Amino acid sequence: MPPVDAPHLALSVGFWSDQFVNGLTTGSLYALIALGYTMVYGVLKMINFSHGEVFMLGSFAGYGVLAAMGGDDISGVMVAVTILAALIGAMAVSAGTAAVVERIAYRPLRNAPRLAPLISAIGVSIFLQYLVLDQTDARAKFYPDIFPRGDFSAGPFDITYIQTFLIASSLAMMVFLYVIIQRTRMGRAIRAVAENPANASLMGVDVNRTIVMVFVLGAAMAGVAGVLHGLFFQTIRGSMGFLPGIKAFTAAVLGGIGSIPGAVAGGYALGLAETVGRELLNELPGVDLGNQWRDVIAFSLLVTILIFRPTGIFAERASSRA
Amino acid sequence: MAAGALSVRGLGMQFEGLSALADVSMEVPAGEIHGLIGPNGAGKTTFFNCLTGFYRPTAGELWLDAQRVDGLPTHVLSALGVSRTFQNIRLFANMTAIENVLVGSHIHIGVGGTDVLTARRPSKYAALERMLSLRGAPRAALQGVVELAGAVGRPPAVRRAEMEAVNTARTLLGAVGLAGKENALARNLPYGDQRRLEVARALATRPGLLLLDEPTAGMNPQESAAMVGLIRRIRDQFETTVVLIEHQMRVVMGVCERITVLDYGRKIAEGTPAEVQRDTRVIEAYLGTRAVKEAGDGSP
Amino acid sequence: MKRAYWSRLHWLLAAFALVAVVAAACGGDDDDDDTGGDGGDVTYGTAGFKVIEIAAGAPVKIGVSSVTSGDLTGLGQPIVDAAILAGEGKTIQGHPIEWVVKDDQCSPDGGAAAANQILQEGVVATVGPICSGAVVAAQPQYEQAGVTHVSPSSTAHKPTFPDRDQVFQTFLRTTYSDDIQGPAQAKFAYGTLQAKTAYIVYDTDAYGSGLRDAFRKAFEAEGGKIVGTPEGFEKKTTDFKSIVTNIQNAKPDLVYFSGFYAEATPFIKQLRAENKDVKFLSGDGVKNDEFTKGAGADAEGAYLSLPSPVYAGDGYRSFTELFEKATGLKVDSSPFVAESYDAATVIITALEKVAEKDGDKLKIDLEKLNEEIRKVELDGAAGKIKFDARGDNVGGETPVSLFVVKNGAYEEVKD
Amino acid sequence: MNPMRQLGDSTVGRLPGAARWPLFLALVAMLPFLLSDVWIQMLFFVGLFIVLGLGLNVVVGFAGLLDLGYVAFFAAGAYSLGIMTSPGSPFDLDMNFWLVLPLGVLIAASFGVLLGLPVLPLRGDYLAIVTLGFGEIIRLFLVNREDVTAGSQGLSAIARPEIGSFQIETFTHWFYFILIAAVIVGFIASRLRDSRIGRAWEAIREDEDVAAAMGVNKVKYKLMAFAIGASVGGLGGVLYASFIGFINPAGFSLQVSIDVIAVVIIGGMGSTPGVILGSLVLIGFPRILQFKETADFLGKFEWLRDGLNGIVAAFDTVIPGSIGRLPAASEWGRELADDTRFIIFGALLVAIMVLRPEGLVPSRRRQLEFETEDLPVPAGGAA
Repeated sequence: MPPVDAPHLALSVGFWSDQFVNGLTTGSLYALIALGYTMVYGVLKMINFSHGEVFMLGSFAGYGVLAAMGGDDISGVMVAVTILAALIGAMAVSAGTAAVVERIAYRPLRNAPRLAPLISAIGVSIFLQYLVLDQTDARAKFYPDIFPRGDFSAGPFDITYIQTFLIASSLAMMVFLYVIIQRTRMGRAIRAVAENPANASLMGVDVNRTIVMVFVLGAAMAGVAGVLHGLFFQTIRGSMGFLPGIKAFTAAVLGGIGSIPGAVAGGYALGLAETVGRELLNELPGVDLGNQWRDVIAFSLLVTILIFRPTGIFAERASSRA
Repeated sequence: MAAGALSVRGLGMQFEGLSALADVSMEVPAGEIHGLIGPNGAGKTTFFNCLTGFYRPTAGELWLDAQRVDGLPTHVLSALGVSRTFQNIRLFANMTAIENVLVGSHIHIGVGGTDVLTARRPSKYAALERMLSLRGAPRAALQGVVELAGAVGRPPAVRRAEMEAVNTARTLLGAVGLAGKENALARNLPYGDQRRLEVARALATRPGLLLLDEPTAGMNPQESAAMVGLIRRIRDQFETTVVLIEHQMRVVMGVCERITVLDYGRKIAEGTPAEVQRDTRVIEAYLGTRAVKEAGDGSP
Repeated sequence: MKRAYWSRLHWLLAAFALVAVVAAACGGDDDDDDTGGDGGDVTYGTAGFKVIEIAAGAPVKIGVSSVTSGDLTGLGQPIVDAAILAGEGKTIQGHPIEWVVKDDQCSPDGGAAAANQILQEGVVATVGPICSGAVVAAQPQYEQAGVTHVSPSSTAHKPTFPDRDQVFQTFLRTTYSDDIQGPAQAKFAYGTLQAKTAYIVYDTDAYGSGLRDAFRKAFEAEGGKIVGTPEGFEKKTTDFKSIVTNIQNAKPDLVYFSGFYAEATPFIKQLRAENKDVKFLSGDGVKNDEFTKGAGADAEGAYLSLPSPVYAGDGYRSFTELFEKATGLKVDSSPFVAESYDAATVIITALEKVAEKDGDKLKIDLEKLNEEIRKVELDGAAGKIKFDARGDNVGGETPVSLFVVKNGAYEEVKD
Repeated sequence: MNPMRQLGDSTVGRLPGAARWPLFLALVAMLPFLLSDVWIQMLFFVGLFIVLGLGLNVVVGFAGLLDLGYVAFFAAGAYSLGIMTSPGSPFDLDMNFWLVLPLGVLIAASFGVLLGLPVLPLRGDYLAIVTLGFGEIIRLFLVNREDVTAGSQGLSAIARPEIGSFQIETFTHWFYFILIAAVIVGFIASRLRDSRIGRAWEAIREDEDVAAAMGVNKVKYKLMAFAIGASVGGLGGVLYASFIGFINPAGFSLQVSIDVIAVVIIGGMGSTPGVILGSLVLIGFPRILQFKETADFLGKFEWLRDGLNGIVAAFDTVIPGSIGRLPAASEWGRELADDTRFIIFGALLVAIMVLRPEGLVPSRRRQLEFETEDLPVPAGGAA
């Protein structure tokens, strides 16, 4: 489609701040999902291709909980209670799926050539996606519209309640995860296994259990992202996992795969690149990129980063690339 | 290829702030068998990795005869005559013995493939340079097409080259004592044979400088003695300079004409075996606090 | 000698590349624009009509090419069910009707494969394919076999204005093409809604981009102005926030959405969260109950068009009753089911006239069947049906009807 | 299998082996006389995926590079033909099929080189993801650069090949056409595998650092593998576009890449019979399930369905309404070919990786037949 309106847009401060908030919102979701990729990669040096589907299952689990607790009729205090229940339900389902998948499809391949687990993961991804498509007759489901509307204003920024909730809860989850990794016994075990599984096992760490924990923690984050996605964008379907999955992987790579703060930073960076970045490109003369080029931006970023700086733009030390 | 002289000037290698090699200089004249010894973690294998382009040295220069070679890609170094074996045997496990050797003679099987010699030492912006190197693309593409056409069409010249390579490979296998085992998968060979196969593969590249990383590791005294004989024979027969890392002092003293001693990434001594044995710093490094540990480990 | 040989090859390659570049550059500027909507001069290709004989007691076979697997099953299966309903309790001179249902996966190679399977079974006509991509890929095969195929839901420009010179004689459709819906929407937007500027949001697939082109052309012809960059989205997109911000910035009178309800629902929710006033107009891909149910209060005031007259006739009422009883689905929630019922009805009606008894056998001349189907005029479940020479349905006097969402229900708008 | 088989000393080696392929091909060439059009059309697609599989096999099986964006090259070939021959193309060049065929292959190959040049130094899984991203970029480009590709509206009436006045038109013609293409590609692939180049690929796959230390230019040979794979992908694309006559971007999704990868992996990486079997299982079988013949055949198992439904009914009386009944036996094929197909497909990929990573028909480990007085050849397990 050729450009229509040559000087692109008369841009205001409000426009940019709105796009910034949009970028942050999307970025929060990418960041949450990216955590799962980055943790698994950090420990197993493996791209868990099915992580996007784990996210999708979380979304459906949350939907199930919300629907069971009354759907559109929920109001008042019950809104908070149900959302909490949905989050917990989603975390449980996602984590459970990831644990089972790890046991069946990944653990037997731990010493196989590097490509074997990747292909197995693609298989899992297809399996889960079509299982859900089959169960839902490939129809979209709509999250109940129960979240209170309205927005906060701070200077040029207008942030709706739901956006605030989404950004805040994803940040909270990330901090929670960071504390687990840095401060608990389990976190130490995870870091030890990531450093060197053989040594960790010599030091008495149960490597298998730790790896399952890594999958479970990452999946729980993806489950939360699934519910937040549902609450915010409202439409969910069996095939929804692929694109956010691959973009979250991009985010993880962007931030330096293997690094937890990196995944978070990468998520926000990608979210902003897709929104603010695209509009900035549109400010260039002769450039007029519609929304349809958004994914191209994300994929180009992925390709470029992997080629020129496979350690990520935020990683200060060159290590995790094997 | 005639034996090559190696000159190392102020070589240094740092990993994330950790210094593995610092200011190492040495001269190995053509045709010498040179030993490289030192306690575990002294930087011997790192030194080899720098020499073969696995690592890019962070300081210093490497010269092979009259050419500066540090920072060149591995395959170019190989083409220039640097070949090696590995401490923890790295054969192509799922290929047969003769195929392993044939890979070694890769660039000597004639179809195209001369471009390796013109490769430049890359700077910091390697990825960018790869994009810019497109100027040479038409020639490279043409060479590629020639090579592919040769492989598919298999004209007499290519057949001849292959047959020659096969014959050479057989000779090499015979020379290291693997005659009759051409078709065995590398991973099915006994340990000693695997070591010898690595040597044959390294020789197939027609090296001017052969780097042997603990060639007798894990061998019994008889096998070790045979390896010593083999190393001497190789030097004489194939006209190559040999640098070897070795832990068994009997081997080192028996075969090496000169020895360099590394400790904590620095050169602490150099000289003939007799000189080195008398050097106090060497004795200290070996018999000092870590001597007990060394003995306990055996040869790693 | 070797050197000379290779350098010659070198030149040959270079010359080859040059030819390619020049050829590409030359071809660049002549643009053929065949988007004219006239059904005027039409030349047909050669269709391979045959005469089919059906043995005593054997069924008359009719094909159905639709989607019965994957993402679009929800669209395809009700269309199959509706077509089959049209044959319920009917026989062709005592011969039962058998439906040959094949999955075309809504894709070109699926369409071609399904066509082949359907044709192999000796069908006399086919309902479908339902997706334009599958139609275009399958048309040559049906044409070659002389089997008339009536699509209930392919709305693209291409099936009746093919890239090749001749029009396909065996293709017809009971739905209306984008070339009719787009202009009607534009007229409604510019005239009735008084929208002088419009912002376009479209699904990048064949349906979305096709309708977008039809609307845009007509809207600009009316005198309207498209503002901002037309924003495309891939199917399954849920995040429209960035587009909404751009809409806010461009301040259009109207947002034109060319796509399906699954994306329209999150889109309008995100739009209304920021902007309560801008008018929203969309087409048949959105107008169904899933949209009003999913978007709830945010759907209020949305304008939607359907490329068919308002369903009101007896045909519609009886079909609705039949369909809802048989499938448990609401007619309004499944697009193109009435058209599918009509497509099957058209075929059966023509069959009844054309089929000839020959002893205890039944003879069906496919050429006569094609002629008869083209001549059919019918008050169907989706309105009046009459075909033009290209196979487009021109039966409806006001073939496009417009609705506004009020209190969660669709209410017709008359201009 | 071995580098030297055709070279001099081993013509005596295995005559039956040498005769196996011609015999197989002769049998395959008879198929059009035995089967109806529907089957031949199915076999065309099987053949197409054999061609694609053989091409990708060079990249994945020989050189060990996982390419998840193979569809990009397939699309490059298909759109080369589409854009240059379709009357609906924005350029309307109306070129001849035979002219575009090499051009399409060349264009696809240059895509391969252009992509490969920067990404090949990357390892395994990173390469997989970059190629996946590249494949998606190409698809999005096809969708959105409507001024070049006609976008989602697609290109139809694409040229078909003519030889003199003879037009390749019927399914049977196409069947032989794709058969010839597959034989040529298979021949080239096997010649390459048995050459110095193939050995270099194998060495890179085994241990690329050591391969480099032995003088193998990693980037060059990876690039070569990529270019060969891409050319074959392009060839497949040209043939596909011409056969089907109509292309639009929806046909060039990630699913195609995954299908081809699966064909290679399920059959057995590096193995030609593996690719053939993989294509039959993954591409042919789901189509066969939908055929009338299959329905007729399964219809004979109505008794089995009755029996099973009896068991189901028994359960149902214990827990009412818990499970549905099985559909008619003749419908089983179709039911299986619907969504269940992908569920099985996913599970199959996992199962193969976990239980039999070498594939169903692994490439037999080269057993060199040198005429040397010989140690017994060790039992060659596959990689």
